[in-house]
Amino acid sequence: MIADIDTLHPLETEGARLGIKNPAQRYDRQGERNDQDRMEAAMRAFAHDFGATTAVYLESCIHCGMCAEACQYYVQTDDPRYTPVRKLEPFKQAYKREAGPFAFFYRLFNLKHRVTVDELQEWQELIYDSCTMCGRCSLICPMGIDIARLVGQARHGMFQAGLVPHELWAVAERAEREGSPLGATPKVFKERIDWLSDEYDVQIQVDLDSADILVSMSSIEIMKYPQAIVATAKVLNALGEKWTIRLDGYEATNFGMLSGNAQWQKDLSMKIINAAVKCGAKMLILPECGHAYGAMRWDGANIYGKPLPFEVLHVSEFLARNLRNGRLKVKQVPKSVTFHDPCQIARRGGATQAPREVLAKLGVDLHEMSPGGDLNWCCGGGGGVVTIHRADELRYKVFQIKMKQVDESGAEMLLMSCSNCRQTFDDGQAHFKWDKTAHSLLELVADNLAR
Amino acid sequence: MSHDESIGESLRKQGISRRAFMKFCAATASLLALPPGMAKVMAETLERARRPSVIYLSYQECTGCGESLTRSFSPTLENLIFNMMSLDYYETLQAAAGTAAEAARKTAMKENWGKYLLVVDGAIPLGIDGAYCTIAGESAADILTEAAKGAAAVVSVGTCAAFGGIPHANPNPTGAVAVSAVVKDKPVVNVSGCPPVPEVITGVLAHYLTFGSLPELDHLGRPTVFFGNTIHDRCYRRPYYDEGKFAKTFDDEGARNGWCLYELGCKGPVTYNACPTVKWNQGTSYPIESGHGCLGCSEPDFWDKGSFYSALSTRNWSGGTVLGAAAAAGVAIGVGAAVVSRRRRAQREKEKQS
Amino acid sequence: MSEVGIFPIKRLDVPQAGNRGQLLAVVNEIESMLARLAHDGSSGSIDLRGLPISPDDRDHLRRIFAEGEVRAVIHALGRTEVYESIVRGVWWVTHHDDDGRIAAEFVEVTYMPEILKTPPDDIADGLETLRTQLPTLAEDCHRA
Amino acid sequence: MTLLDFARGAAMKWSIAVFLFGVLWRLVGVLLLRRAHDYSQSRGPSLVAGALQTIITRSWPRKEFRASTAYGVAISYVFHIGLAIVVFGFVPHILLIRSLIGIGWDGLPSGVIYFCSVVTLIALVMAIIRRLTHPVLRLLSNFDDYFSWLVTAAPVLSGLLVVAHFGARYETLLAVHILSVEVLLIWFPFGKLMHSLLLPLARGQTGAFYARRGAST
Repeated sequence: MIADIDTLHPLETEGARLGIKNPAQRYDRQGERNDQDRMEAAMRAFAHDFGATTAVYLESCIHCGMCAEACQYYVQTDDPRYTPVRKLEPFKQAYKREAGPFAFFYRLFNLKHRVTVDELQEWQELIYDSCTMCGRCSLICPMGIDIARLVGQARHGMFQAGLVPHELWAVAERAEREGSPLGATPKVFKERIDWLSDEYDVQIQVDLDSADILVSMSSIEIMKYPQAIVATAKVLNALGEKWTIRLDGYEATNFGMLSGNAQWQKDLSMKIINAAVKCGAKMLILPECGHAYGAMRWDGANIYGKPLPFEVLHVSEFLARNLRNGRLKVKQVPKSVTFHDPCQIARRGGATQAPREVLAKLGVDLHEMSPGGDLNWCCGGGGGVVTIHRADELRYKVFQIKMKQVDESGAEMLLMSCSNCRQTFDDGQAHFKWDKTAHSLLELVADNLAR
Repeated sequence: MSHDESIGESLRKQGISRRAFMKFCAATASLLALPPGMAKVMAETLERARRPSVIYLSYQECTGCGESLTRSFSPTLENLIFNMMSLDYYETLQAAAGTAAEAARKTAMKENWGKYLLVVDGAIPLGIDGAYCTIAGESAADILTEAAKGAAAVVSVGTCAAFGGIPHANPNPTGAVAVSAVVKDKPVVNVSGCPPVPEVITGVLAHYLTFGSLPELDHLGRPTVFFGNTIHDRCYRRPYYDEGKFAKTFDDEGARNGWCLYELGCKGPVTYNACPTVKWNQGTSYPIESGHGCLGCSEPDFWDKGSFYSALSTRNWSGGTVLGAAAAAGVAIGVGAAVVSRRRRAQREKEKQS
Repeated sequence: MSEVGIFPIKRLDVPQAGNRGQLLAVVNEIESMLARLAHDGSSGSIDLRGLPISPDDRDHLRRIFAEGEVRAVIHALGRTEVYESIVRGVWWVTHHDDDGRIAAEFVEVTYMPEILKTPPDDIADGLETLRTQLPTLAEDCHRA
Repeated sequence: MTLLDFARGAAMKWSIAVFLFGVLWRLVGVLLLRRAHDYSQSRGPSLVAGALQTIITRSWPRKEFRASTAYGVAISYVFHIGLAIVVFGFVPHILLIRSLIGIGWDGLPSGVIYFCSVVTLIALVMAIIRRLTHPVLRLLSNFDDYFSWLVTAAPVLSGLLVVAHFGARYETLLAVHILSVEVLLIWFPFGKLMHSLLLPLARGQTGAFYARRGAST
């Protein structure tokens, strides 16, 4: 099915995880440039983010170290290098020299030396491999510093310096070039849709000129969990909505954002926004993908430069709303279930209650993880980390927290509403030969629709 | 008066019994915080000692110190000490005047050269060559310098003599200085206070007579036995300080209850003197006991340390303008820093575009 | 409520802030002095002037060492009162000046306070005084 | 002029001037930087309420974090509360504050203050020991952390020495105590002590950020 996709950064299709093939040799400096050039580019990107909000955060840290206790990487390794706020060190250093109120003195007396390429190189692992931007640290910080957001900003400089882990850079580059990071080009997508509507006898609207609802998908779903497309269609058709998928704007993942390229982030988001505007959609449904929610629901309007002319809902929110108002009916599912909250949807997205409403309607016996909801532990695959091969060992270490949580919940079924989490779970399951399989909340609903 | 007879003989002549003398020694030893056994030693030593010559000079002063010292003229216990000395020159008390008085001083100095005790009260004006205070055509500084040459030791009585006191207070128009600023080569003991506690003066003299030396002194030249503790440490109102009970005004409930006067400006915590233990007027009371905070009169420059009625921990400066200017400058530079930072950012953006 | 001039005066029975810890220390010290006196006959003394104790505590001390069997008064530049307290061996010596104010005050732990003993020189004087009288007395007796 | 006169006079004036100057410089310099407008559709009812809520609730860790942070938080609480009691409860301090800004209040018994100072000092010592031994803190700490600790602990220690009359003459100790506070005032704007003023800002903007998203903080 995906035979004719681009081979510049070949996909790895065999494993449980979908991603770019592990390069034979590490190559984590993009482009042929001198160090000075890289530094200048990083500084320009950093400077872009030095607004008042960031400044207040960077001025406020009291080095109390509490964030370490919230971070899965520190908790699982006891390595102080993984202390979240320390991951910002070069960014902070640049701020003090370039933008802080005492920047003049920092430069004059060289109190904080210039950030060097070597430092950034060293920090590459900390900013990418060992941070999913899950935001637990942002919740423990007694000063209220939103460390996760700052890591996101720090990645901008890293990208401009050409210092991104290679696979993450490659998927982002593919997304920018092909419209999808993982080979789900419009052509591939269209083939999939045709095949799915045939196979499952479900009507999937494509490229309508006018629709109330625009549906976007994650390429992970398209390539690995195509059932999600079927499930979405089933639900929308059951509701009798006037909806569509548009091939000029369907890819909800945003590896531009995860890799740290603000321009690519914008390009990717604008495709969907333009598509929605074009078909006059009143609502955009985001797929089961965590960072897609952050990228569109919260960053979308800011990229657009004004409020979006449509509502943005995560599919779980959409389900909850329609179950609540009675338009959608489901059968009872007599099972015990535990739910994994995707960080970007729950903790950092604010849509924590929606899946619980859905689960309540399904009548399942919900066993919450401990801690669950807003303080749920990350699966370890977010923030693009799942794509980075050299981070695998570390990722498996932190995944053990997740396995323990799931096992301790004692539930029969493991649900989540993020396909990236889901592939991380699949990969972890394969690695540890674990007996728990991750399932999609959307698919469970679609499978149990009542007439 | 003969300097040859012993103190014991002299006292007997004045009808003072040995028991009376022992009583004096007991009281003095107590005053000097000597071990009680020392009273006996003191009595035996003084009994046989010669009466020393004392020359008492007064300069820029108010006679308060003299008043303090000689308030009572009957031979009481406190000033029995004067019966043990030969006070050969003291302008305030002596009968002689004019050239006769000066002659008495010169004679006493000559006869007891190197042995007499020089007591000084009042500050010494050095302005316009000492012309602000002259006696018989000689400046205070000159007389003092000459008198000090032949003295065994010098006792500066009162804060003016000890530290310059009120004449020295800002702006010090006469260039007044302490005795110790003029007398450099003789031991000087400072008995400060405005005026000093009389028993402190007699105590120092008794110590000198008994031991032939000056008592142990603190860094300001004051006898530690009297100036070793702060007023605050020995204050009977101290428990109220520790309990946090303070009089807020001079006639509030707290003042009537005898609470601590710290808030009313008492300088007790930084003032070293014997007031709370020796007290005044034969042990009647002392300022704090009478309801007024300590002024700190036994400390240098007590006159120039801000209001007597503002609490010790408060500021002793005014500087609204300085603070206002500092705040304004802070805001201005803050704005400047932000503007520079924004410009740098804009410039980076531009470079990025190009 | 009475008035002194224009100032209203309100009399309050305010207990002096006491410090019983100090009192206890003083009594303990007297106890050890007394023990020493009993053991090897050495006397001791406490100068009450130097004690930072409240008037209340002083009264309390007075009650513990209340007047016992012996009392003596010395007239020398003011009265000096000496008494042995009910705690025998503990003497209370108060020197007053001419105006009757207390000049010094001691608690002495001894067989007899020094001030009561006749100074040796006084004994010589006494002997002399007596001897000057003896010839006259002898003459008178003889005549009789 | 004695050391005490200097401490109560020129040193106090200029240290307060530096304090005001530096604090305003830093705050204004930070707050006047560009603040981007957020166009996303807010889920929360009130961003201000969210900001205020977080300013308060972030004062203690959420229950999930309590076990792992208890020791550090407890130490911080002890010395922060201790410092507050000592600074704002001791009568001589209150008198100083009143003489500076005209507002005063009743003080606490000195015994309470002494006790609190000792407890505060112990907590501060525990804090620095923790900083020197905990691998995370050791890695994070820089000059600012140690120096700020020093200028915070010094007034507490010197204050205790003043009341205990230990080590030097009272007025010298008092002068040293006042000077130690002045060093703190001078350092305040340039180091992490500024967190006391930045705290509501940082927490508030995070609170508003999360309130917009309808997420809990």
